[in-house]
Amino acid sequence: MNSYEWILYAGIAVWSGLGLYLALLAHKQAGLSRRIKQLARLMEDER
Amino acid sequence: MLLQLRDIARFYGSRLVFKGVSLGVRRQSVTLLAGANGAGKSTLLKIMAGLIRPSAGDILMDDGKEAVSVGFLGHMTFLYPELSAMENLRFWAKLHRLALPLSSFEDMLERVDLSAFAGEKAKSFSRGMAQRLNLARVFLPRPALLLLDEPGTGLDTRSTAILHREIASAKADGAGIVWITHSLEDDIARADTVALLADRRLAFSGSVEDYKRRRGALPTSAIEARPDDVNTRMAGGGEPC
Amino acid sequence: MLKAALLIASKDLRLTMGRGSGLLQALLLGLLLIFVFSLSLTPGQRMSAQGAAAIFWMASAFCQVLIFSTLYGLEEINGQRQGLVLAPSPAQGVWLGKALAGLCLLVASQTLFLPATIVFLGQEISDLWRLGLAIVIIGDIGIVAIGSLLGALSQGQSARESLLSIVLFPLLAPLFLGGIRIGSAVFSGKLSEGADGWFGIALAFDAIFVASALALFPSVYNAEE
Amino acid sequence: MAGLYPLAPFLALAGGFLLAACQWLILVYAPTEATLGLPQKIFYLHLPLAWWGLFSFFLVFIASGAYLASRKRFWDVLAGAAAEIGLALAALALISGAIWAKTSWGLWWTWDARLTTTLVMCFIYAGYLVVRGMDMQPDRRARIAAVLGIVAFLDVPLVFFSARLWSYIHPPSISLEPEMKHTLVACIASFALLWLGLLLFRWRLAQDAINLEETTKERLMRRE
Repeated sequence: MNSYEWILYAGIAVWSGLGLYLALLAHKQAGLSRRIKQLARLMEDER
Repeated sequence: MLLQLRDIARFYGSRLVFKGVSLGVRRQSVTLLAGANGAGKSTLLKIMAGLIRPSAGDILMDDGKEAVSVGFLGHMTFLYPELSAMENLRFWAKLHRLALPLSSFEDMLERVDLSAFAGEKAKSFSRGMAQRLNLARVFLPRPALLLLDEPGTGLDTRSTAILHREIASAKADGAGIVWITHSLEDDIARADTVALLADRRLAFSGSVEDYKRRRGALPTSAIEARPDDVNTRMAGGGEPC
Repeated sequence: MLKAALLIASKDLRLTMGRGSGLLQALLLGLLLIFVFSLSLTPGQRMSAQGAAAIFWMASAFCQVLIFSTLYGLEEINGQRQGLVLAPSPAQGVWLGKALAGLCLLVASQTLFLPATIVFLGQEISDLWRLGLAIVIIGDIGIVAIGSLLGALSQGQSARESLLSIVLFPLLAPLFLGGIRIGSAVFSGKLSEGADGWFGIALAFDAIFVASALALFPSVYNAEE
Repeated sequence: MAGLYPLAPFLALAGGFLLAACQWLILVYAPTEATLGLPQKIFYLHLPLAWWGLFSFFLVFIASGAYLASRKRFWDVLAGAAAEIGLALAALALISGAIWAKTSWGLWWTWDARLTTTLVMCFIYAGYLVVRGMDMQPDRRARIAAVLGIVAFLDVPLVFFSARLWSYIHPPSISLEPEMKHTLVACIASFALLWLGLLLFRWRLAQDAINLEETTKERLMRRE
């Protein structure tokens, strides 16, 4: 394992970590905005 | 005015307990606070004591002059099971910075008919005895504002007489008393003003005479409050009443 | 505030010293930890000075978590917390009272942990013991300062001991490092670098966390369920 | 903060572009360090992560203080968002730090003061997030989290100094040639945009969660 590969692995590890975290946030965001729209529609019918 | 509530509202999580509650408590007066289970009587009392913060509105103590000494008697007895009756009483008195001779503690225990149990540990007390010790704890420091949450629970007729006598003597000393009751009709004789919590609002607030005149027009849910209605409490998801 | 604190501390000590509910449990946990770690030694083998010091401080920390969980638990039995919040003295009095009671109980427990460490982990005390005594006192003050603050914070929650530990232990890292380094010097008799660096950190720790506990305690300890 | 939100996609794009440029800088422009050799280049990635992780925790500290002073929900939400991002960045800094330690000293973990501090910070703020995750009354939880946010940050310098006193290994202070300094500054600066984008995104998520809660509360009140 010469040092060049280490830099590659470090890079991969960090960027995939960040990517994973972003994907998790995007997933939660989608779920939340869907539920907010649902609620807004519900309140419209009740008005 | 000893205590002034202006437009008080409170949420329990995302549920509204009450809003728009404005109420004044004068010195040397007994105010009865009534309402159905879950109307928020205890919550309002805790707000008056400063134990919890209102979600909206504000509270003024003694028109803002100096701090008012508060006596609070809640559903809980504040007793340390491993301490004796006398030790419990002395601890709470010292916490309220009362330097009283032993005799005044003995007199107080005498008045609540507990002098025979002064040395007994509180954990061996019955519900009635614990409540009487709780009464002693609240009435001993002679606070200016007395907040009592269903003080009569667990008391037999003789102990209830003790409660009424203590309330009368505290009023005579000039204390302002707010008393949550489940039996409005029986206690009304000892009160000056009445406040009714119903449908998340203050349905009525005024003198006893006004109340008697307008009793017919008031929402029935407030008046026919059944004590410890277990099924409504369960249905209500155990929120505070 | 001090009178209220002393009143609360004496009441708590009387209650926990009573039928050994709180103190005994915390003491047994610490002693058990030391004993279990002694099993890691082959008979006759002695643990390294640093290992023994680490175990001594770990036993103290776990014991202290139980102490504060018990001390604050006393106020939850019949809603006494509301009574304490309603008292005329400032809320910090409760923090100081619990901290003082916790300090006494912790020092009492440590007077048993030390001989247990010496016996079970095969250590002896060198002539640097004065340093050890100083770091124990200074360290304990820091531990009870944070322990009392966080003990209040975790009341009324489920599994509050574990919550208290996972939040408290990393915060105590600076004290642990200092305590272990000075402790191993006491057991081994040699100290590589000067002790003043460690005492400087420990005293700074105490000052920072006593001050922040006094400032932050009221917003943590009130009657909101 | 709400006004900034539409900026998030541009920030993320700009950040991504700048960071790509930085990769080029690191690999080509910055000379290989004499003593440590090529693996030293992980440093250009490790340092911004650690720096912006620490900055996030500083933001949690400020937001916690502001919440206790003003009791505005905004600060509590910001503290929560910053703490989560800080923990993510600090964890990544730990991973890259471990890899760097492995290449330059041959062992995964060294008692290097900075690495130890980052590790202890990860534990502290993981505990902080556990407390935030518990279901209590929102304002009680916010108050407890605020106290923790303040106490946690006050502990960081103490952890750093005690770890430095503790560890025998003092990493060789590498002298940074000018090109290295430029690369380092460029990396840290470009990471700022990514950090801000991340924070906005996470803050937005937390704000939506509250909007959902508020609208349910409003719907309940209107139907009473």
